[in-house]
Amino acid sequence: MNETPLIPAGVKRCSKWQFSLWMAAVTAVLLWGVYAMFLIWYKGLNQTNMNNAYGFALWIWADLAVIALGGGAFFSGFLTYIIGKKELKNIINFAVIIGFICYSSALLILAIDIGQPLRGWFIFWHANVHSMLTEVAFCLSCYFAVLTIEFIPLILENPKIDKVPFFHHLGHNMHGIMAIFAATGVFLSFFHQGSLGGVAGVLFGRPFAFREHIFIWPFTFFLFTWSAAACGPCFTILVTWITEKITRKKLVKDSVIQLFAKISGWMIITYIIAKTIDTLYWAFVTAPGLGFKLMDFYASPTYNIGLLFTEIVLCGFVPGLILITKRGRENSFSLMTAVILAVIGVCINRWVMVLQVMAVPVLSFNEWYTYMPSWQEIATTVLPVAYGLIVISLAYRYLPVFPQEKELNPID
Amino acid sequence: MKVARRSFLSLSLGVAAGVTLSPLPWKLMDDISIWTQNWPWTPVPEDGEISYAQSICTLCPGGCGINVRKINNRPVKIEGLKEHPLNKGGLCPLGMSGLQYLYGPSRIQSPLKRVGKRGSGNWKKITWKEALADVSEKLYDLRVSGRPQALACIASTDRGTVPKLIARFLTAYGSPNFIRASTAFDSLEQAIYLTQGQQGTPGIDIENADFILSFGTGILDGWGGASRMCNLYGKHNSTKKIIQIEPRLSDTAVCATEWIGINPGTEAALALGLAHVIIKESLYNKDFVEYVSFGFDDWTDEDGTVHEGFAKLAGSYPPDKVSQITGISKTKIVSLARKFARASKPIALAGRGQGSVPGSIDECLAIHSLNALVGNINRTGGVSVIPGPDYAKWPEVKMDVAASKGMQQPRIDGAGGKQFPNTQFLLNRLPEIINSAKGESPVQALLVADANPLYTLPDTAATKKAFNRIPFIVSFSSYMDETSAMADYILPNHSYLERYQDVPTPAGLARPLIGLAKPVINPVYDTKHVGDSFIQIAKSLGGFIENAFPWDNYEAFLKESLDDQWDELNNKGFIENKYDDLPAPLAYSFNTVSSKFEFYPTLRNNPKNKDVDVLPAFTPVPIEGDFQKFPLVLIPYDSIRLAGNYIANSPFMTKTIDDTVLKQQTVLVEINPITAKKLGLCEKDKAVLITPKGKADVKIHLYEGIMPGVLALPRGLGHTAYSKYLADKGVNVNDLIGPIKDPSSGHDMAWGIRARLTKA
Amino acid sequence: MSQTDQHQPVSTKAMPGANETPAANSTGWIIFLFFMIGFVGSLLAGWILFPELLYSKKNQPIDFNHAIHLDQVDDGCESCHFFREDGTFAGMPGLDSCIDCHEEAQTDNPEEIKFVEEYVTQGIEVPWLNYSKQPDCVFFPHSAHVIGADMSCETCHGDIGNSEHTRVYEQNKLTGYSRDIWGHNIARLGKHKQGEPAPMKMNDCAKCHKKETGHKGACFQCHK
Amino acid sequence: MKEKNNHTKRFGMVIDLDKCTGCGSCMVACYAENNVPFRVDETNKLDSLSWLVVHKITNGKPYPNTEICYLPMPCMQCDGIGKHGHSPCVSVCPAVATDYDHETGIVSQIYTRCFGCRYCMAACPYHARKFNWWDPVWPADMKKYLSPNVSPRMRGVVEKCSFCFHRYQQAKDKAFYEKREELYEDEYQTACAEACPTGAITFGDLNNKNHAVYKLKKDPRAFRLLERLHTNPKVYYLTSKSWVRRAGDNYLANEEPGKIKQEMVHGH
Repeated sequence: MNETPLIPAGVKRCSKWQFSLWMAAVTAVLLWGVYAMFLIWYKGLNQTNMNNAYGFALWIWADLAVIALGGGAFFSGFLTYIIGKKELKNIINFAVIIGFICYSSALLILAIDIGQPLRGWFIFWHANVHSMLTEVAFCLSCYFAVLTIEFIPLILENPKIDKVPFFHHLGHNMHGIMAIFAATGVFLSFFHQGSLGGVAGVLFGRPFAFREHIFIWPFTFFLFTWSAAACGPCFTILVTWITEKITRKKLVKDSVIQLFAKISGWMIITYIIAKTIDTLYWAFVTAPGLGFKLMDFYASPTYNIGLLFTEIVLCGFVPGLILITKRGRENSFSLMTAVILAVIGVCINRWVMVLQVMAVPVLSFNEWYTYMPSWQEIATTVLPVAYGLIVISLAYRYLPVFPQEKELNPID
Repeated sequence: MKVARRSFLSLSLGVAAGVTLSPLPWKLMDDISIWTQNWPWTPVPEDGEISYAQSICTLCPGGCGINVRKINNRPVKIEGLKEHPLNKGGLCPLGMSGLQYLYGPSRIQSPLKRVGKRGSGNWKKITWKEALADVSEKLYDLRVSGRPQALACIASTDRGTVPKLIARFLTAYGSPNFIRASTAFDSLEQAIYLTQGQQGTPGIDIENADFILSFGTGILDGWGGASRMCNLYGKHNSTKKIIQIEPRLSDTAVCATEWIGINPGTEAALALGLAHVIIKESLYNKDFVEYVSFGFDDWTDEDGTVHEGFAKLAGSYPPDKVSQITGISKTKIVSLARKFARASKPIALAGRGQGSVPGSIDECLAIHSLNALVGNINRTGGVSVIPGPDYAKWPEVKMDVAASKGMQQPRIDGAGGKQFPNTQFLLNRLPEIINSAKGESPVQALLVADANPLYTLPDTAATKKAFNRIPFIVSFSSYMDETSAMADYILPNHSYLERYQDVPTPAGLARPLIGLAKPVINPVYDTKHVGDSFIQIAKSLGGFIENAFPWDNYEAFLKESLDDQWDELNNKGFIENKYDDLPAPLAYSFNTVSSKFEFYPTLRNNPKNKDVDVLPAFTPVPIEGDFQKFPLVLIPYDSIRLAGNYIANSPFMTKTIDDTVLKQQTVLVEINPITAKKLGLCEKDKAVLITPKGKADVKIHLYEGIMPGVLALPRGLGHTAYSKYLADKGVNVNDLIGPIKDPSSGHDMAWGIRARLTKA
Repeated sequence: MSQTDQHQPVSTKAMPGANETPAANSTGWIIFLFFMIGFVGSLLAGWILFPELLYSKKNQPIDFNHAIHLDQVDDGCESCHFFREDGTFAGMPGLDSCIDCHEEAQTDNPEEIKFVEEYVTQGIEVPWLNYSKQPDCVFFPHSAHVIGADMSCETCHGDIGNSEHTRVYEQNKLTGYSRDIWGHNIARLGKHKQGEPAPMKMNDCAKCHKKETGHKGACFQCHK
Repeated sequence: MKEKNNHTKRFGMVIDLDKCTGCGSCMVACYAENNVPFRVDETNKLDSLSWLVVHKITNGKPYPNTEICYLPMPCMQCDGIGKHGHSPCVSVCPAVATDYDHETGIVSQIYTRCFGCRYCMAACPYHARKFNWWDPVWPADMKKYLSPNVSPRMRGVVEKCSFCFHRYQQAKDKAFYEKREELYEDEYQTACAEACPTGAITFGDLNNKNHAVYKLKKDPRAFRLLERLHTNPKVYYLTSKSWVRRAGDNYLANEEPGKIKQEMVHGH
């Protein structure tokens, strides 16, 4: 009776020994991060290299970046359940797992990032509805709950769990109503992704981030949501590709990837055009109105104009154009190049919207602020990566994540 | 089993429902919220009744009025006293942070006796009884051995009843060696004495002057009472002209009407150059020069020898020559001379920075001569002399044989002797004399009260060496300063907020103003007023010494000294004399040989000291070091945010210091970008600064406001004692600069030293 | 709905063919009983035991009779709990207020004798426990309320002036606050009883401010 | 539009830079008044707690034409766009730990509410907000000088200049006691204004015609920092040096500080 295997039927997994070794390595990294995390909780934020000029730093960037990259989850849900692209069902499980990892990491990082972690819940208890951060916190938590609900049925599909009738039925029923949660997730995501854009955009004391008129609302909100929707799928594709490389198996059919990539390509193109319009208006109208030349914002060796070029052209237009052309998509090299560029692009965008905002001197007698993260900050930023690897490894090994795996990799 | 499981589930549901409907979770959530807001390690200051106690700040000689806010009699904040005529409610950062001196970690909390090696920091707590008995015994033994003159005492000032009491003790004991630290006011005092024949503190009526020609005097960097000068600046910054002449853009220069960069050490040449223009263009005050001055023109003495007069001396400093020496353009010299002479109340000021180094008498005389040229002497808005406070007479000290024998010995520091007859104290010479003495040190016992010579004297290494030769050192300091750290006994004084002390007219003030510092709190630690310590030592020494102190304690002594002024001082805190009390213009007779203002200071004609010219001709003040080996010049600078005197910085003051002055443990040396470029140095680079006296690790601060070729370091850093909030931060400039003896006064006149800077 | 959906099929699947109708009936009761045990038990625990555990009890150092004193003085509460000239409120009177009458014991009341012997003669201030003590972050101006808004002391402190004995001081073990701040009604439901001290949490202040001034007030009005 | 309450005060400060000598008394006065802690090494100015920082700015010219100006910067207590209290920091705080007091125009900071997200610091272009990176420590017996009028802060929260709000509270206490409606001008002064030995700092109600600041803010030498960002600071500066004025905001090469201000005043 207890002979049910842990590993889903019909698929092959690596040996226990191999798996344990891999897990041990990743866990070691995880523990390093956990140690740093406790150090920060115990000793306080003096363990970081943040300062009064750099109130937001690596972690907030990591937060924004993982949330953008986790955008594949809500967007695939949107496409699958609302637009009806049924093909994407073959990748949505993975997208949800990635999203789950990203959002749980974001919440963890936020809990490390605040000076009084035990008071963190004040953001809900004493919420200020005008603050972008409040909106973000609420939507983030709610969406994380949604992602958890979306993840649970998949966990329940593990052969051993599935054997328990209660869980079997629970999983079955949850699958049935998943469209509702997907829709909720999309709704929440639109909000919090947008609010994250607002986090920097509303800072009218920071000319680098501040946007005027329609460029603050709805444009900033739109840009963040759109870029997450555009680049999130790229990250899903990238992680799928890496998983395939590591497992040395084809896990998702090309047609699915192609479809996902094509939609993503068009999203990137539309996003980057909008972003360009925003940038031009900001550079030629908003900033000069506040007494800044565009180049004032790029006058540091670290933050030079190349960054803007990289973000918009190299990591915006280039991947967008590759992905909307059939030939670009079908060539696996150019596809992966485009996907990686898009992922970098959105990370750069989040980076400048957090760190460059802080670095640019606003008072004429201030200098460019520099900041190098401490090892504790790096360790705690690596922590979610290790955690993500563990979750993906466990999920891949024990859960039927890829519906097409059996078909693509028949066991002899 | 199924029933049990369901029952359990049901029970849990019941508990959940019950708990939800009870106040428990909600109340607990609220309490946890409160708990996370009240960390037990965040102090909760006790609340209570607010009261104010007025006193006078004695952290510097400025004599500002303070108002101490107290909660339940516990001082919580020091503020400026609005009613005080000098600071009028404002207060400098030193005075503002006074409470940190009351409770600070560097306070000495009970009498201490050294155990272990000197300076090792090992102390034993002892009782006052033991401490006083031990010190008395040592002093008794020294006296019995027939050398009472080998007892010396160092204090920061000789003004006020406390130093007077100490000096009285030394007299009764039989030692002439009461020595106090010298400042720039001593040179000025001597210049005034030489030209005007009047003894007393210089009164410089900045209040009423309209044109201040400052030869590097840091009038806004802490000179002459920081709060007083700031207050005046704030009130008159648009009407008074301030011309600041120095090679570095100091805070005074920043605020001045005009800043003129000058080659360091050439101030006297500029003064003579200005005199040249003023005389040549007949811009001087003819009434003053003609009727009440002597030695302006050449004159013939009784022997028929023709002496050169001041006009002729100035004549040899034409603008182009002076321009070459000073680096100031000819036109600027001429226009400056005209502006100075045409102003209605112009004052020329000598003494660099806060005035902690006396400086050259020649320079001082040359600059003071400018005041005489415009006749701005002894009148409102000019320079005058303020006599010392008028204490009630104490019974004369009756000396026994030992005492009178001791008192007939020459002073150890050589002040008032044949070589330097016009000088009262020469603390800067003490280390050299002790170090060069053959055999035993001439000082066998040293008492240090309200002074920290191991930090404030130039050439710290030599001072330390000298102190190591003194067998017995007693410190009366309230703080574990460098000198206390080297002492054998520490008999800690009350802090300035816990004691009575009279405050004589602050140096530089042109009208008498005495204040009374009063205790605003009962002594926090087991300390004793330094006056009481001396009285008790005197009493235990017995005999004539005891008889010289018929007072029970310092308070009784003070009351008797202040006599009829006591009540007013005790109530109001200060007694102010008005300007009306100043002598009328020119009505003042000078006490010189000629009874006139002597441009040619006859008193300076000292056959015992052939190094000295009577007229203040300009000879560059030599500084130590060889030009080839040390191509740069290092000058110290003063900052109002740094206490460079025997009171060291408070943690709050140190907190205000810019990161271009101190970065972590390292001080930044100011250097002009042009010079730095030549040396291949960039901002924040690490470097080693080497002078003939020592070397120090520094960092580079590129500063456009300093003359190329000149380096500047702040005074007041580089402490080795006190607490970790002060020690090991930067370098003490006195480690790097040695004293240079002024040939005519014996005072230290070093304004800098040659230096070399290499990239580390 | 989900119960029928899920549990019925599960039970039939797990125990095929079993018919437990009579047992199920009694089981239902048992299950309900357990629910009630849990429900009532936790209600009792939450409402009665919890407050007992949450607060530690202390007695005042001296049992003070307000009523007697109020009879003797002219200015009511303010005779002892007065305003200083700078507008601050003196709060608990110090020994110097008491010493005029109590330099020596006036009665043979053991509490008074204790007061005189242990405090007055030795010059030690009585460590009174303050029922209304606000945390350090709070600025409470008595003058604004008592003088500015003409409120009576009773409004917040209850009828303490007529009390003959001091109450037990209850201290919240978690927060260290006096129980009076939260209010003696652990549920904080309804209005507090006339004559009893009013709860003094921020919400209570805000409620009254909203009612009296039209707005809750800015943070800095009451915080420091 | 919102003129129902004519008692509304806008406390503000005018700092005469022509009088400031950079002595730092204001800073120390502020530390002493507001229980600001200190650390062994305070030379990293980016993590130092200081509610008021005296900046040293320079015209950048070489010796001997170098000029320096000291610029004391407390919290600017911004009124924000439209002067409705939407200061850069207040609207971003997620937990209402900071708010704008419409009675006085002062921006508060409640340490027990703050949970240290530092969003307000990111929002403030003046760097007026400081974070408590460490637990405060008062060595030896220094805890004894702490004032009960300002609550000491704990690690992990943001703090900033409050215009010595507790002094307003105390002054009002006294006014209530004396049954007065209004405060006298000298009754509520910040610690820095009181301490400034040159009298460079003037403090008062910008709305009150009888207060010195009312006239001073209209001085032709007056300007505010970063006015073009529409932060609407209540701290005004006076200077007679044009380069200082220019340094107070950001200008394109062809722009004149004075003219820009005119446009702004008329434009909004």
